[in-house]
Amino acid sequence: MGLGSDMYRQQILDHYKNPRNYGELEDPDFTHVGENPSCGDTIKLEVELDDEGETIETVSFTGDGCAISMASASMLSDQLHGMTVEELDSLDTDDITEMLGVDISPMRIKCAVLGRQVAQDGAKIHRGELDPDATRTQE
Amino acid sequence: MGLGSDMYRQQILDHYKNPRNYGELEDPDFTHVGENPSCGDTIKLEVELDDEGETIETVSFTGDGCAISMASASMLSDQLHGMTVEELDSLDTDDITEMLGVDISPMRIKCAVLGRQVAQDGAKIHRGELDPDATRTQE
Amino acid sequence: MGVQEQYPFDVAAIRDDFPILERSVGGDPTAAGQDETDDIDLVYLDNAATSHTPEPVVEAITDYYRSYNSNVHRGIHQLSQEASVAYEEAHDVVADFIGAAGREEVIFTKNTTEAMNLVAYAWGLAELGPDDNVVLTEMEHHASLVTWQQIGKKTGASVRYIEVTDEGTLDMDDAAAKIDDDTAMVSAVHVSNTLATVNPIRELAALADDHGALSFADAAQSVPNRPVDVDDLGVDFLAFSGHKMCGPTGIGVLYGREALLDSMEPYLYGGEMIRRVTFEDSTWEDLPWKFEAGTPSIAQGIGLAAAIEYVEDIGIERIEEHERLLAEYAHDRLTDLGGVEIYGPPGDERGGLVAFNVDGVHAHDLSSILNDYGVAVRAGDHCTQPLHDKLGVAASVRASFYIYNTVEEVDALVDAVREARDLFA
Amino acid sequence: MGVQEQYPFDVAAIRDDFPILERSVGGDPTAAGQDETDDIDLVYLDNAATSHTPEPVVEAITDYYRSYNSNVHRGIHQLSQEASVAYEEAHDVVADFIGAAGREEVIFTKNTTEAMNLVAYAWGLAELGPDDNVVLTEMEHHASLVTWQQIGKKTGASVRYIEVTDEGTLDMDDAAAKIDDDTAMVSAVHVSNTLATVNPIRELAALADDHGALSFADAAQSVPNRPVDVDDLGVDFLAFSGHKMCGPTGIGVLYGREALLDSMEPYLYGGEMIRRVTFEDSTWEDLPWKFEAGTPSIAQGIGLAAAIEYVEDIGIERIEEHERLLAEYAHDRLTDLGGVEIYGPPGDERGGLVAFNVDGVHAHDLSSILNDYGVAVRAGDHCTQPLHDKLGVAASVRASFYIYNTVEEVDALVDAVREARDLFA
Ligand SMILES: Cc1ncc(COP(=O)(O)O)c(C=O)c1O
Ligand SMILES: Cc1ncc(COP(=O)(O)O)c(C=O)c1O
Repeated sequence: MGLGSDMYRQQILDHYKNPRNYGELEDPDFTHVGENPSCGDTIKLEVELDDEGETIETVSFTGDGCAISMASASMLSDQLHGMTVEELDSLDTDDITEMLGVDISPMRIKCAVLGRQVAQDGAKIHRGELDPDATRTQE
Repeated sequence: MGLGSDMYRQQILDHYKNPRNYGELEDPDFTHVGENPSCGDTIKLEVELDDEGETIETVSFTGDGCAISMASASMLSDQLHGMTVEELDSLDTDDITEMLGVDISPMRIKCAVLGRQVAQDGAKIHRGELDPDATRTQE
Repeated sequence: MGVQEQYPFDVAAIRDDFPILERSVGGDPTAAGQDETDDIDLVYLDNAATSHTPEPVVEAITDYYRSYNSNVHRGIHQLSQEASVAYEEAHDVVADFIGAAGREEVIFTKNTTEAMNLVAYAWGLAELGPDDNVVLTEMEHHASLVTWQQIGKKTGASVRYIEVTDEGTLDMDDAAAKIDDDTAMVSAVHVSNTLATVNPIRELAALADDHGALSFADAAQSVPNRPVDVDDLGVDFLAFSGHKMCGPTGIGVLYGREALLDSMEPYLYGGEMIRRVTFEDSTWEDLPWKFEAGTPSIAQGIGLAAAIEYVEDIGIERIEEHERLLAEYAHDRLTDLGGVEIYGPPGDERGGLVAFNVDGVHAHDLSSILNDYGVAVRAGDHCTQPLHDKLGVAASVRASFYIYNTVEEVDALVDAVREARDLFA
Repeated sequence: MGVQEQYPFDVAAIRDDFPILERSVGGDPTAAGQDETDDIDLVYLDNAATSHTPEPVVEAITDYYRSYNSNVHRGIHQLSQEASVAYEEAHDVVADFIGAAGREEVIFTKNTTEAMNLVAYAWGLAELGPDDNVVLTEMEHHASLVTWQQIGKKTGASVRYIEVTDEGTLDMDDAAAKIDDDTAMVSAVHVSNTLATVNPIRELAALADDHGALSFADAAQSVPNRPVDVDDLGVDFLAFSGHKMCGPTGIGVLYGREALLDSMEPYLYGGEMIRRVTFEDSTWEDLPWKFEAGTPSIAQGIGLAAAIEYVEDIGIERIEEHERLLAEYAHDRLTDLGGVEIYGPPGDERGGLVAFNVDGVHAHDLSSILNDYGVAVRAGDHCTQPLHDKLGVAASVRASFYIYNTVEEVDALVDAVREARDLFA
């Protein structure tokens, strides 16, 4: 059958079934929770920075949601290790779909980018650039 | 040109230009005013009954409106002379179009039957069967 | 006897009226309509969201635009008369169809949602107060749940929800307890768009009546597929949408008892709904026009009448039977598959839809995978978030059937669900 | 140079897109569409009531129903994605067309009337009080006049009307006097549907702004036929209808400044407009969906986008010029006829319509007789009863022009008016 599960390549399913960096950190520099109300997806992300507060040293996440959002968060948590906060800020939707390595259908983009959004919002709140009450986790 | 003013046969125009029984009565048994707000047509009808209060002796009307409503009121005022109140009650739309002798297009029916409606409502109010405040002059 | 042999009408012939059923999917989801990259047969099982539109209805709409398009009510010229007659008679067709006394009781809105808001604003804002309560059910669609909840906040009226049992039916003892002398309105969904439960509207309306409350049936999922008679149900208000019953988008119906509608102040103000206007004040047109302000949805009203004629030609009892057949078959086959949780009552007691979840597969993933197999179902909360909360799930997948669906399409659904389950196993 | 030679585009080619213009009338006005008894050529001059619908728009609608009909927003399956993309992009097309910042500022309603009621309910009921006033004009359409009048009664706010001069223009001194620091809203019709006056919306919006009031332009008669840019006008809200600009019935637009719409509570409650719902409370979707409750008018929104593309292909400035040509020609010829009173400003300063009365002939009779000659005009108060009261007439006849109308059609109008005048002489 044609397209049969193109979005659900082995890598995605593997990250969904065996999420990397899943859990909580002892002493995170920032923690942020975001959700995608229309899907019911929720992700909590915790980040430890280096002493300068510029580079991401450790990341962990927990969450509940569809394979796309969970796999995307898992892959992202891998990628974030060693990234600068500046690099995190500049991640866009294309970077995420490239990371996932599959075409994400338009209605599932929200799921795919939820992890990135939570990470970026968390960093902004940490720097005091975003009011925690005003955060939106929808595109 | 085809239909050219079928509704406006000579008789209608004649009644419109020279309305019969136009004016006010000295001592009417009942008077009623009705209007057709969507058209702006207004008709005031005055009626004198015989001593038994059963037969219409004299009718007059005044009013303002389109040729169809005015001609129809004029013709009706002629016809009502000598009619019993019961006969008036039973006049229906077909009787009016028959009296007019032309096809009335559906959107003009309201105009054609305004005079009849005013006469019937007036009679009902006179007999105490209709609350003057509740009268409706639309179909 | 195979299920196909039990079809109450010629499903293949019906399908011929719906060209969209012939299309393929699988290609670019952002380009409207079929293109070369679409190479998988469509299996459309999202009818509770919206049904497709048969050719006679499409033609009624195009015929309007191509041959007698005109504004209604006030025009003396012939096109306007033709459009007015057709538009006004569409109200009569609806009245006949649902057993209303006449066009006075039939107000055209844009959808079910607006019909409910109309009553909530025109009746609710004026009549409700802090001592009143409005009784809904836990399985209400957001269209009534959010509306009454928010009108409750504006007026101080409280909102109560009749509980749903573990079997997915209404707890009628709870209904009897919650509907009391302070109840001003009982609004209940006739057929649940999530559980497929067919609710006892007649009993609820009688309960409401016993306590001097009004009753409102959300018939968005019942009028399309089973006989609905407002007199028989005994409701004061009832609402449904054209787009779920072979009609166009942009048209819905509010039925209301004439005396009640008469006593209500208008809701939307503007042209067509007035009798006399001065700078200082206004008076109102007769029913139903009093509630239809502005240029109405003329083509859509005429399209709805054509849809009703289409549905009546098939026969509404036969449609009910067809949906029951497919729903029961789908319920059985999905149950047999294993690892599938189906919400709502047993297969033979439900309307024509099945909402479910598959162990270990998120509803959105399931629906994406079904889409890859050409199977169109809905995934999400189906506008019943509080009910989903109660069911303990964020979302479910819903397959819903209509006149053109077949046993083979249910089989395609079940096969695709199996593939998805195995993929995630 | 004849007027025909000045046409800014190929009117004959345009007419080919409108099959309805080929039909005859004269027969049974209760049977929809053309039949054998229709034997007089149609001359359609009722465009201010509703315009006809060109084939590309009809095809956009049928294409939707035949190839990607589906409910929007929440669907993961391909049809729903195709419909969602098309429906959402229709908002972008509208935004571009009127110079709005983006789809957030474009709310689809069923017509202009609902757009005004939306603001009156969602903003007016919440913000207006007895100390406030709302300033309208004496030439308002009932859609805004009755709406603000009744919201005024509900909230205690007073309503003031800027006077119309004997020339049929707004008295701007009176505007400056009536708009004061207690003014909360100035709502004015852009092009009058009776007088054909083109009102100075920019100045009115600036006056409103000076006093901290909001401004609302009723653009039902301007967006179809002249360049309208919300930024350039400086208005806070603007509304128009699809059916007056080659689009389908059942679709209208409310433009609102994003910050303002953001600050407003929702109006209609239901599906598609919520973010999170519990039994106790709800939160709202982002703009514009927050104001589009329930299944929207999907086919109609897509049809409106097709209509805008059609209009833009012709060129909106050219359309304006064409209407001006015909209006001026009609104004001149009717004036020459004698015994005709035309309302509103001189021929070269008006929008594309002419409302008038003929000495000794009631407007309804005149329109009936014109209909006998195949000429479709509107007779009545055109939803401006108070203005008609001020003009001292119960009704008028209105001929209104659009892209497909010709000089020959104006001649047919004038000939028929002469016949009517002579009949009643
Ligand atoms: C100036 C004006 N405003 C508002 C409206 C109302 O438009 P609609 O009937 O489409 O709501 C009209 C048309 O009837 C109009 O001409
Ligand atoms: C039970 C129920 N009520 C109300 C609605 C709302 O219908 P609409 O979106 O046409 O207003 C729906 C459909 O979505 C429904 O299933």
